[in-house]
Amino acid sequence: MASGEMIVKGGFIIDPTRKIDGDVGDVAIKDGKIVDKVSSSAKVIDAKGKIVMAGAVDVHSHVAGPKVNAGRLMRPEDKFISGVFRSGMAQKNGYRMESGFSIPSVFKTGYDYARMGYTFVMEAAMPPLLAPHTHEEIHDTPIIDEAALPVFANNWFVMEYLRKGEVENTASYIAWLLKATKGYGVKLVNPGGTAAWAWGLNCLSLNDPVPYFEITPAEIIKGLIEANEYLGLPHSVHLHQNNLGNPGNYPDTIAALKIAEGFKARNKFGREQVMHSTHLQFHSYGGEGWKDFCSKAKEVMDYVNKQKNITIDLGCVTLDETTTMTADGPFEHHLHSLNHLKWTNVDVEMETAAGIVPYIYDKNVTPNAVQWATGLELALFAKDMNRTFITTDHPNAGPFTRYPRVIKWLMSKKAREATIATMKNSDKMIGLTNIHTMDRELTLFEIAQMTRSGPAKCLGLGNVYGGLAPGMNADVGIFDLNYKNLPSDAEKIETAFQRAACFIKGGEVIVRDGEVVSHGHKKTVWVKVKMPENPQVTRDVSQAFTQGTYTVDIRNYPVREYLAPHQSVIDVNVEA
Amino acid sequence: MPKLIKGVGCPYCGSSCDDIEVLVSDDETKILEVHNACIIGTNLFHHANDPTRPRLPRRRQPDGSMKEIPYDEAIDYMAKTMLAAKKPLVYGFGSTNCEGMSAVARIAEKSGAVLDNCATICHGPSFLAIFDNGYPSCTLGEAKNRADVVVFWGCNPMHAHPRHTSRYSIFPRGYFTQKGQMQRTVLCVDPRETDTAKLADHHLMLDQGHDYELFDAFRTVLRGFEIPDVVAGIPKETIKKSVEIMKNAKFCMIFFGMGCTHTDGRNHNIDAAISLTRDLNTHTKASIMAMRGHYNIAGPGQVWAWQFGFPYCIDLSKGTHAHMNPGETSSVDLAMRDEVDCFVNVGADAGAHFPIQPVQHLKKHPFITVDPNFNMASEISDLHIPVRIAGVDEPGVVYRMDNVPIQFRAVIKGLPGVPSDEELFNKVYERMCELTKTEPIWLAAKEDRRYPESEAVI
Amino acid sequence: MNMAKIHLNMITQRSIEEGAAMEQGKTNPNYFIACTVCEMNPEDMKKAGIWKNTNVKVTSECGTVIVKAIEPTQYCPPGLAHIRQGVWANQVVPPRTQSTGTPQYSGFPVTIESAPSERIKTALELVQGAVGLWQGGKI
Amino acid sequence: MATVTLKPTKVPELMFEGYSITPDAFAGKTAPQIADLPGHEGKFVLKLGDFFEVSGNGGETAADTDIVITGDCTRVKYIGARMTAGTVTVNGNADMYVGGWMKGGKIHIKGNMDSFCGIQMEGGELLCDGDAKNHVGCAYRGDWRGMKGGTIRIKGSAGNDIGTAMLGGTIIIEKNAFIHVSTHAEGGTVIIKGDVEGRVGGQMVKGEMYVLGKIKFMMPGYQKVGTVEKEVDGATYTFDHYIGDLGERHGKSKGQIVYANLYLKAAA
Repeated sequence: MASGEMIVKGGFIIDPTRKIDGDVGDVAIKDGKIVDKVSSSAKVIDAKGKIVMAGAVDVHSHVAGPKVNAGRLMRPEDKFISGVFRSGMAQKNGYRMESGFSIPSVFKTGYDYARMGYTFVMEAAMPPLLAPHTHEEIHDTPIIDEAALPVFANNWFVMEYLRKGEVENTASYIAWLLKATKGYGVKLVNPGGTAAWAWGLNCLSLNDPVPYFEITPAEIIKGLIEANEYLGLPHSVHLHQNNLGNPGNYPDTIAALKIAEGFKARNKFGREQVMHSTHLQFHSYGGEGWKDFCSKAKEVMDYVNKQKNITIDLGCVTLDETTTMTADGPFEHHLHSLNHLKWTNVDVEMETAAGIVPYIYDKNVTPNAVQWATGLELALFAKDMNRTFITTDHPNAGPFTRYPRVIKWLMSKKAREATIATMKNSDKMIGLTNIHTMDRELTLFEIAQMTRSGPAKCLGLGNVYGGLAPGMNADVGIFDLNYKNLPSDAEKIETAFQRAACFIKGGEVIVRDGEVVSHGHKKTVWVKVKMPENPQVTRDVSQAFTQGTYTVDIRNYPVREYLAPHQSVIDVNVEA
Repeated sequence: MPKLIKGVGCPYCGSSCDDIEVLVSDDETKILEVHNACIIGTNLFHHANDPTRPRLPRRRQPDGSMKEIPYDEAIDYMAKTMLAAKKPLVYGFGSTNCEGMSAVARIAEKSGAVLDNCATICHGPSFLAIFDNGYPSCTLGEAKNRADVVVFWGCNPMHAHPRHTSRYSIFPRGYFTQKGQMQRTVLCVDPRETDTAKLADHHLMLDQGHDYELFDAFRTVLRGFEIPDVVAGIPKETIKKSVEIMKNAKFCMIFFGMGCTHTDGRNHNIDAAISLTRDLNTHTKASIMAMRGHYNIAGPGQVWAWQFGFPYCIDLSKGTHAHMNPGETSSVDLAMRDEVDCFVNVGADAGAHFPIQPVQHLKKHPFITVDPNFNMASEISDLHIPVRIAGVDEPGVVYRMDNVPIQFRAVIKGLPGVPSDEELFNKVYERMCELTKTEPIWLAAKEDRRYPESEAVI
Repeated sequence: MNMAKIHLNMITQRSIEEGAAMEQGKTNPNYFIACTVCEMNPEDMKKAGIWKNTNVKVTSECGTVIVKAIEPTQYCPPGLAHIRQGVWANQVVPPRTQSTGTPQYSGFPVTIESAPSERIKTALELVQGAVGLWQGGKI
Repeated sequence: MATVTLKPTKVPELMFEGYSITPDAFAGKTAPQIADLPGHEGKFVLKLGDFFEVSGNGGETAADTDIVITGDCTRVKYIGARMTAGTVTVNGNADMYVGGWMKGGKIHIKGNMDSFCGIQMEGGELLCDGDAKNHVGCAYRGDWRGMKGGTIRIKGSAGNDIGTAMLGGTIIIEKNAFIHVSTHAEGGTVIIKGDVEGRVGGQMVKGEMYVLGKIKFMMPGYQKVGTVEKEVDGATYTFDHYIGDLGERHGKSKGQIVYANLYLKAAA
């Protein structure tokens, strides 16, 4: 953490946490925090004519861990395509080598996020058994603060307890596993479906029973919401729904969202939602097949707009060649059978699975064009931008380095139309979506809600990230956009957000003129629940190891301290 | 009082058994007894007691003899030699922890080296197949808990992975396989009747080198087409019966080894095996796994993939980007083509395990070995730097053959003054930075490395 | 003296004897004992006039090595020979990789002939000898 | 037309990465400027002039530029890689990646070539009077998009992995090939005028193969469907027609399943 004083002077400040929208002002920094004022000897950073926002927060991104790395490993051509190396915005000497496009190396991941002014990234799926791997990668990722969500919804303990209706035991198990894996919260991926995949099956609807475990996806979702709120964790359950990616899946999506009805957030971290539904784009489709595959973003958002206790992120398709990867094992197998590209699968004993398939989102293929429109429509139909976050489900719908492009599309109808104009089947796509009729252009304030204040609050981190109020982390991004006079050429919006004019993290200047100038001080954030010991859960867990259902020793399972650098531990106290 | 340490990981084969119990002397300097390990693992732990283990670097003298030198001098020599070389080759890592692999990457980047590991002469072709065709795999617990059909293709775990069959694949009683071996049908495909083949229910003794054709026959039968009467020496009926067994499995697990990677076609044999596994998944559940050789040989593949995007054969000489193309950037090809001018052998024995000709080529240039023990490479090196033994007197993360990270612990105290791989490489890196007048880049790594003795958390 | 030769297909693979001995050290006598054997089918031995447990000379496209012919510890069909992986095997393994990086450790043609009076060299003698460092004497 | 002549003056100690040796890089440059073009030897960036004596200026465009290398380039990689037009002639051997990713123009190697020549080629002509090692006209590791167009003609023999993951274009091997022809291919044509050890068309989805000699080991996934007469490289032969790889997936066209075709010259 940098000591000393600094002042960001004269920029257009955009801070939804304080409802500041473009006022010209200063941001004062001392000892890594934002403060009311600093002395006249503070280092001055000129932000005149530029916008000033808090460091951005990514609520859902696959950046570290076994499946991300399996994706890197299986795709040499992601580094070297058609005889050309893709090291992107690579740094000059003095920095670690950068490589990869859709699944960048850890060094490139840290540098690229920093260049875009991101300060915190949530790794969206950590298989508990492989948690040391996830932490090793987080350890090697420069600059950005990171946390990881262990996956729970296909975990044998969870399914056993919930089948018997044992919410408290489920909660105790969650507490133990968060501690053992240094995890942040409760991730659900294709509840029940991934467990079924261990036998080559799936659960496409919420009421399909999970083989052997005699429980349904709906029961798993409901039970984990109850357990999450019993513990009062900073984040809500983080749900990747069943039936992802299939035509006509939107009624299942709304049915799953409805499970949240009647629950109220119970926590001390300012979080209001009880369910975060992630990459909603993949779950908002109509049609019976690929021929009439269409956007149902409006129908889904009509429901989301009414329900205050739900947050969502978009999962925007960016029309790139990318790499899909998810703990939704059966989906990846299905996808492979559609595009016949190489397929990697990793089933993890007792816990989860993962699949990886390269995918080319081709703007000239109508379903891909519809997916592109669907993601953007979700945002354009949203009423509360503080509950709607920008993601690409990196790298599934596109690499995170395309966030600036997504912002461009959201802020400029002209930019959207320009992209539509390049599509071979644009008329067809227009008929299957709403995008062409939508005139809405999001404001910078709304973008700040979607990338700063909103996700920070959703994660229960609203007191440290996502705003510029005194006391918060001194994470400040300065972007070369004139609030009073936005460029008519929307490309300039993309350029401005791609490379921050300046990015300060923890009071240190990390990026200047789009180039990384410091490695900063990254943190690993995790949640430690303090609660009375639950002898039943203790016994159940140790039996799974001693009786050999697991193939590792329990002593070697928990992530050791040294693997997680600069820990920032969030304590949660649960009374007996 | 001697101390019994439980849950110890075995630093020998890719099974990475972590149920070993080691009895160590009161002062934690001697290993007294080793329980649960196979004979190879047991010998490995006991070998760490060897009083002749090197404690100081040795530098070759003009008369051909070796002379002990201080570590600082060795570090200086290694830093200068690598910086001066046009293209150094850093190879090995069969017995190094991931912390060491991460640290060496910094040196390789700094000196514009090629970074390669033992996979290059072992399961490298499996990587090539994974690049081309993916890898539908699982953790070993899935095999143990579910697999009712197990296929060993070109591998011989009874010799190469002695406890694999009892811990994971043939004998253990898993959650859905309570009857253990009784519940499993075992197929073995091998040109010899190996000890693993003797354990199998069906042994397909194929003509050596024709695995690819046999895989193709399996796939053709699986799609309902006819095949010739005999393929690769195996009668059609045997092939059909084997395919039926695999297709009717609830969970079919295929393990493959050097019989696929060391023979004609190399990667294509595995590529075809992966295709077969994928095809089987339209009928049932099937999974495939490489029988990786060393306890942490999956480690460099993981560490370097997250750092550079490639698991092995990584040419960092351009400085701006990494380039990988086995056949060009692979150790043996680089050696045979005289494409490198400095060789660093780390935690492996290129002297014994490369064919002798590439060793002769590499020996034309400076040759450095970093290894806890004397071996063939150290005995032809210009410089041998001893380090601690990862998994014996040095803890760290290792990746089992199924890529499950296991946090190994140290069971005895390291020899005084002998650094870990990571410490050594960090010092070499610091020296390189001094020599080139550049700032070292540590990220979070160096300041945070400490290995607390952490016991069970439950 | 029998001048017969036999052409076989050679594979070099791991064995537990080799692994167990290697972990005692490559200069340990057990490593020598474990790795200096060529397993071949008795039929093939007969054809080439090789007595079991006597030394043979194995020649490949890239070198020769003296090892001891033994009956297979794991059944080897006629036509196939096996030297356990290690220093001796690697004197004859062709370094050609088919541009994959991995040498031809298994499946290469060799000629095997009886050489009862030839001496089996030690690991160190072979490796140091190959690079001009062998000074004789120590193991 | 302008001809630039490179006369080798020094054998590189390690391999020299001659990625600048293309008509595209030479076009519009004078001889001294060409001698100043970069190339790597290990981690060091050297100049073409360090290894070649350059005479003659480049033409205005790549198409107007002919490069003649008057001697041996056994230790020079990437000759003509990524070129789009013009010609390159080497009076000797060349190392890896000759004509890799090339889009147009013509390369003539009068000696032998090493591996990975014509890798992911898209167009143009690559002619080699001698032998080629492995991976002729193959894909880069992991890429499913192999050679897309153009012609590679090897007058001698080639090793393994010919046309792996090929999508289009033609590869002609006038003598023998070892193993793995058109593995994983989804298009293109490979013609082998001599014998092949085996593994012809494994995992192949679509495309054509012609073998005028013998195949020692046939893939079990190929089935003979008839005998046809076909013209190959200017001569007509009777072929046994096989389809396959029956073990692999196949698409449909107009309701018909499309297989890969192997034409093996019928025994006289």
